[in-house]
Amino acid sequence: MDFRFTAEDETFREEVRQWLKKEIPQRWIELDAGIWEETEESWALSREFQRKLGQKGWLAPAYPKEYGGLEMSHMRRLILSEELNYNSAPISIEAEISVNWVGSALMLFGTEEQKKKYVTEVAKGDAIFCLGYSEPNAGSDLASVQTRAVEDDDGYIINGQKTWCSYAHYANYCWLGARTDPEAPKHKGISMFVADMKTPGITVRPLINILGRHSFNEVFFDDVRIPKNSLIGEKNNGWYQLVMALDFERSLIGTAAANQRIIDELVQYMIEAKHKGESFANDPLIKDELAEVAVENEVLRMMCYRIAWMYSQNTHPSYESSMSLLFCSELLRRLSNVGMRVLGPYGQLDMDSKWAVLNARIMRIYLSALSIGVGGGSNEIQRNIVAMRGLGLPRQQ
Amino acid sequence: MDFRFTAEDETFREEVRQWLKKEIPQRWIELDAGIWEETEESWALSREFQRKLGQKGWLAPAYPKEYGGLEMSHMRRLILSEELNYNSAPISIEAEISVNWVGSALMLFGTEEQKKKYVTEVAKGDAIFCLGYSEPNAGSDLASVQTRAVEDDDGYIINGQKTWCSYAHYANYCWLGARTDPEAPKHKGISMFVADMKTPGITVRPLINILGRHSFNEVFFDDVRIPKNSLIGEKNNGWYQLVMALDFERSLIGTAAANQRIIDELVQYMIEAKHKGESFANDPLIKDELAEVAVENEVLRMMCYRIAWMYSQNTHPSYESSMSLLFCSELLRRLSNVGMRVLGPYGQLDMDSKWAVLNARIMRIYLSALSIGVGGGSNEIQRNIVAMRGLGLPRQQ
Amino acid sequence: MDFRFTGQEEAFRREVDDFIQRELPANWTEETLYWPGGYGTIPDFEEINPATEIFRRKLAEKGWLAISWPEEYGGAGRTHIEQAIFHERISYYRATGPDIGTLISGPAIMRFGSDEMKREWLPRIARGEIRFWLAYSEPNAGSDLASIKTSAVEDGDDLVINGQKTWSSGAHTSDYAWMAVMMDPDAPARKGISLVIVDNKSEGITIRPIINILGLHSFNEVFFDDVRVPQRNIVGEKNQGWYYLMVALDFERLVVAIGGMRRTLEELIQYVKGTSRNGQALSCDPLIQDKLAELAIEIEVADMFFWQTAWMLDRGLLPNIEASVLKLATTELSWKLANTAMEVMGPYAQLERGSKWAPLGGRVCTGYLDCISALVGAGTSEIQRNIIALRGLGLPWS
Amino acid sequence: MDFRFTGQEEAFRREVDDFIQRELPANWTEETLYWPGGYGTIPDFEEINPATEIFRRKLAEKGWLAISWPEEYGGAGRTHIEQAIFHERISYYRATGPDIGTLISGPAIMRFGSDEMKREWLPRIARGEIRFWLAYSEPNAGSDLASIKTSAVEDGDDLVINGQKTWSSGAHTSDYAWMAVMMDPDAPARKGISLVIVDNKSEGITIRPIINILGLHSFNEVFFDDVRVPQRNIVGEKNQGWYYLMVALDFERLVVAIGGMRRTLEELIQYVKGTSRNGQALSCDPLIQDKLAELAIEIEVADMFFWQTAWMLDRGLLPNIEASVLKLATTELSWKLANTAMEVMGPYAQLERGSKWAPLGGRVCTGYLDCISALVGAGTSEIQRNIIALRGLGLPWS
Repeated sequence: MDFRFTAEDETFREEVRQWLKKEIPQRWIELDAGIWEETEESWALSREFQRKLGQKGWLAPAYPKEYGGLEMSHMRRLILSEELNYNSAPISIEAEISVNWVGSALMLFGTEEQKKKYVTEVAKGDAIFCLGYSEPNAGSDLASVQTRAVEDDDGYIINGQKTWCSYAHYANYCWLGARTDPEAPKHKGISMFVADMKTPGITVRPLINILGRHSFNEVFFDDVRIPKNSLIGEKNNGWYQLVMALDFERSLIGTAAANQRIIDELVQYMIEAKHKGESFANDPLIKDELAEVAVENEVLRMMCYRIAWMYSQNTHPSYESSMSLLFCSELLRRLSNVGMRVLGPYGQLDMDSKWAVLNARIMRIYLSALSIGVGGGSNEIQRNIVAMRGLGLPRQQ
Repeated sequence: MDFRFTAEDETFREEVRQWLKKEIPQRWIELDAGIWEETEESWALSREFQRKLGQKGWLAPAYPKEYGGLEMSHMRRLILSEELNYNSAPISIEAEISVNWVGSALMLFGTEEQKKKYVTEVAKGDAIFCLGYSEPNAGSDLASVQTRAVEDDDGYIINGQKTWCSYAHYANYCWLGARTDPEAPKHKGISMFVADMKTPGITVRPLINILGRHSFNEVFFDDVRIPKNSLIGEKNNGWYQLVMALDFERSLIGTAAANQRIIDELVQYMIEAKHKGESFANDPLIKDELAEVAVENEVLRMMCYRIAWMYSQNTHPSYESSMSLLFCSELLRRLSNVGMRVLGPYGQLDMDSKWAVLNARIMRIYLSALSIGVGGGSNEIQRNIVAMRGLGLPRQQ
Repeated sequence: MDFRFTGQEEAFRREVDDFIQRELPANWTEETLYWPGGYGTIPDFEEINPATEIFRRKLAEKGWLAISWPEEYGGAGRTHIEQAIFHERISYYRATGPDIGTLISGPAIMRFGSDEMKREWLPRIARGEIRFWLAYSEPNAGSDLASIKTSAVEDGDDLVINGQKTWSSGAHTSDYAWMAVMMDPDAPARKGISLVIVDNKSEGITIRPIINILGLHSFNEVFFDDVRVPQRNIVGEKNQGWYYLMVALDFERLVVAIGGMRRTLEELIQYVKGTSRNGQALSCDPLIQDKLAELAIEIEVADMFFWQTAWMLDRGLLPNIEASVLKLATTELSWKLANTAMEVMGPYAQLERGSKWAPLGGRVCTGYLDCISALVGAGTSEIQRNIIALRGLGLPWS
Repeated sequence: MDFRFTGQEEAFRREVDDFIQRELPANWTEETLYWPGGYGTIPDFEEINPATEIFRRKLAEKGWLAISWPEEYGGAGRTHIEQAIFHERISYYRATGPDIGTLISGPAIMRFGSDEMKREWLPRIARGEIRFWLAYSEPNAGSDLASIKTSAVEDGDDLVINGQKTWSSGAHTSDYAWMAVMMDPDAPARKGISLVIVDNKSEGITIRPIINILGLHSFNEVFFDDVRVPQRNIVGEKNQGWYYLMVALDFERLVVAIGGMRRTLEELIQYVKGTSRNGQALSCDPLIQDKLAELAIEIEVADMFFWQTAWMLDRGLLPNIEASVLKLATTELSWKLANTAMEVMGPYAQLERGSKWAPLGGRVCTGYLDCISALVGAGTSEIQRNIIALRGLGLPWS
């Protein structure tokens, strides 16, 4: 057993830090746009930064070199991700999804031609995918997709509606699940496509989120015609392909690193506030809660390290991912609530107020905590996976 | 609205207090046997006390006068119960069950002859019933009763096994559910009987409880022959009779009063311990938790008052009882845990230790907290009743 | 003991209910963003929606802004139970009406003010002519009222005030500050505070907005620069302000949005009954049922304390523990309601009003943001627990 | 980074596992009442079951009572990771072996004692010849070690000790007290404490039993009446005891029953798989699944801290926060395991051992009683949280 990083790993971490110090634009730091908070300006900055990352091979470091990656080891990717997130580098969540979900799936199921085109574009930071999974009132289950794709001689004609498509209004492509065989049972008859967002018949409508920002969209497909080579992998086998690709989930190390930043800042705030006689900061209960959250974040980091290490040993995590996802979502909730209590009313001010503390980051984490583990009882699903795969209990009905 | 007791009610409360001061034997206070802790000596003392209560009509105060009661109002019974419990009077749980469950059911479904005999005996404190509901591995659901009662010309022949029969080794009668029609669906074909515990073929075997005491028993019925007039109410209709009778549940006011006694003693202990410099007692977290529990017990009392008041208005509580049961069981858990923390290691000593604090009562409440709301997911059942009857949500499968 | 309303109370409840249904602007209850227990939306909405001002004036005409005040001061001379009935209904319909003046300043003047002061202020408050804002909190003072630094120095018949208040909810839409000042800085912290009424139009007052978590203008910071106030505006005796504040806090607590909580739970129940996910009705999910049942129990508990507190006030008892309990129970409940709604409704609940997909007209989204304000507002949950331990159980202060 | 055991570690793990399975009395794992995290059963069971003494001697022969000590002192010269492997296996089989001497006194002597002291005591501890009991707690001192009152006065080559210790676990089955005394009552509390080894057979010592919550004799109160001890029995420097104690606490924390927790969870899972209630297998109940999944996660978390702490010790790092976290996580876990078992098993779990209906041989019943001892024992959860806030985050002490 060894809980250290190697000396080479530490050197790499230092290299990343130095590079980030140089490359993160001052303006980005001023804007401080968190998750779901992108504006036109911040989006442009993050796209530019991602291209720079792409040039270094750091945007999709795990990819084969021929597709723009560096074939980087799991542990090193973890370090990279930790530093990017601790330093709040301008990476949009959509870029991560494009690299880790879509790109990885394309690598598994795409033709050589598809890989050369899409995977390379993603790795260079030239293409952003939005996800076309969810549909209105269908919950989080891809198997209940209603959007239709009908094949004819020239290609496929898509009709239907998707929702919760984040950053669809900026995306180049949609990574789309559609039903190609309406007679087949629920889990069969679904296929995966790449649809160019500029194709006629695609309409994007904004859904304004809890921060008052435009991050989510509804996307309507109205007789959208896409070519034959838009199909990815086997026809009618999309659901199985996706289930396999789901394990390429974004590591939670980024969240852990971002949490660590918040915790460090909260601790600093409490120490300073105590000197100023702020009574919020003196409450022993709040202090204890903060300590507990700090420890739990340490646990989350270890969980992430272990999962990465399992990958590096060519072992596939099974219930371990669910465990860390569950742990992470509950931790985020607690962290944001403790943060709100540490800051008192100051925590409720948005960043444009001169009284805002820590750039209103806590308020924003309070909001973004929502995006993990809510909806469709997803925590319950994760717990069931732990029970099933980890403990060997029967599947729930 | 009026949250006061009437002046007459207050006079009655004072009368009860004075009487208890005189009648609770000194030896009983020394023994201080709580729930599930009866010994031969304490049992004898409590039987004697219950007879005295019976003579005053205070054992079954709600019963009609012709059966030994006083037809006392609901609010007054509440007061009586509060005082009995706050002062830890020698009432065994089995006496309460005999009066409130069995007696009340007999009053509804018994023949005049049966009422005259059993109900009067119960009200006078002359008869104790044990419950013959549960069977091994059947959970808490009476509908899965396997014990058989076969009718012949002379009466019924009982065969089977009951478990969790508290104080069956002292009881005069068993209040027995048995299957009289094995072909009928689950909820039909069950009948209720009164079986004299001295009948040949009944064997009682002890189950030693967590306190190391003998309170529970297994009761075996081996060709036990009981007369025709042992049947209570309609044959094969026992399950429905019981469901109706279940609402005669013991009010939780007794628990609330007993809790209040504990809280008062814990507060006193904390104040004294602070003077002695005991660090356990200075912890602000523990103090806050105790305060919270004290408030919650106030809530429990109010809930009980309201339920009693509803009865006095001839309204039948529906989900309100489940609500208070749920609230009570969670409160008891918290109270006992807070108590253990207040006392530190002293809380872990049994009453025969000279270092024991508050007569080891906290440890015993920590144990007796177990008997409410555990097993067979009974808290879940109560929550479902609230959801169904209180909120109008559908029944769970 | 009697848990029923009397005939008179029942009749009053019907009267209030009818009145609100008749006079409240159409669809108000569905459209307002107000979340029970949150502080963030009200002043703003009053400012931008003139309909609420009309509604308020109608309430004033009936004497309902000051239900439990004597008629000679413009009140309706009713009981606190009746006042509670009124508040319960008002909050059930998410209507506005009662405010700082009717709930805090008025009762305090009635209890501690001189006859002259009563005659000067009470009728105007009861008629809804003037509005107050609470000028307690100061920067860097946390939630401890004893650390007030804004000074008031006697100068002839006047006081001269210097200092700064913050988190001043609705200062920009009010007429007078109900203000705590330090008159005797040499005295122990709690014996140098006075309460005084300050006209917003006085020279030397500057009000600057603070935009809250909802993006709305409800908070302000207010600067006092040699502001002169006549000494007769001091409430009761000078240097007794700390004591008055503590008592006033107890009265304030009765104004919890118990009706709004119940309403929101009803809407949540409607939502789970009417919504399916992956083909199964949400109302059948045992985990969701459990959560809603827990909420129902907690609302029931808060409800009991609510009526008991009103009843105690009618009997001249000072409900200090009960009031702390009520505050504690309802602020945490507000938070739990919002969080449960978020969990049950999933991502839809994160949509702002205006989206056709936003359930409950976007109220859950607002509520999640707004409920945090009560939790960390003046008198945090921790402080409430300490008050209960100290006053309720007689435990030593830690 | 490497989460695997090395080849050597893996081999050692197998060796330990084989040894325990071979040498532990038959059925011991099923029959012992020991609950992971509880303190209440061990001394008593050692006293009444001679088989454990035989097992302990066999461990000593292999040098496993002092795995990580240098061989010159009778240890096995192995790493802390290997020591952790050993402890994990021992607790998985609910076996005994390591005790106060090997876990606390020995490492402290190694770190702070003179060479003479090391030679005198370490080999005897490693060979399992002598046993120690912890003489820290005193009546009315709560959990604060700084308030020690038992005095030790220098008199020629001796110390003369007067005072009383309490909660002395296993004092009646041990040979020596590992004792904290106050040598300089004029110094600040934490600078007058010394550590000293006292022979149980010294004149003036009286040991009286305290019967614990399980009805077993594990605690004692011990009186010291002019007890004479040679000054060379002082550990390290005099008046440095407080510092030594704090460091020793950090070592002690590694001895958490992580294997026992996992074992108990495995048994709970077996139970729900094999038990039906009202015709449905408990293992299918979603609420039960949730509870077990939560337990599994918490055990996983404790497990990580366990191995990390061992690893830090091997690298010469002092794991003080990690150790506090580990203590906190495992004591609360012990409590949760017992409570979850009680909920899942229903009334059957309340039956004492001996009943054929008692699941897990009555261990749950014992565990529910025993787990509370760790929660309120030396270094309560609240104190651990404070240590984490103070040492881990650098927050000011409240």
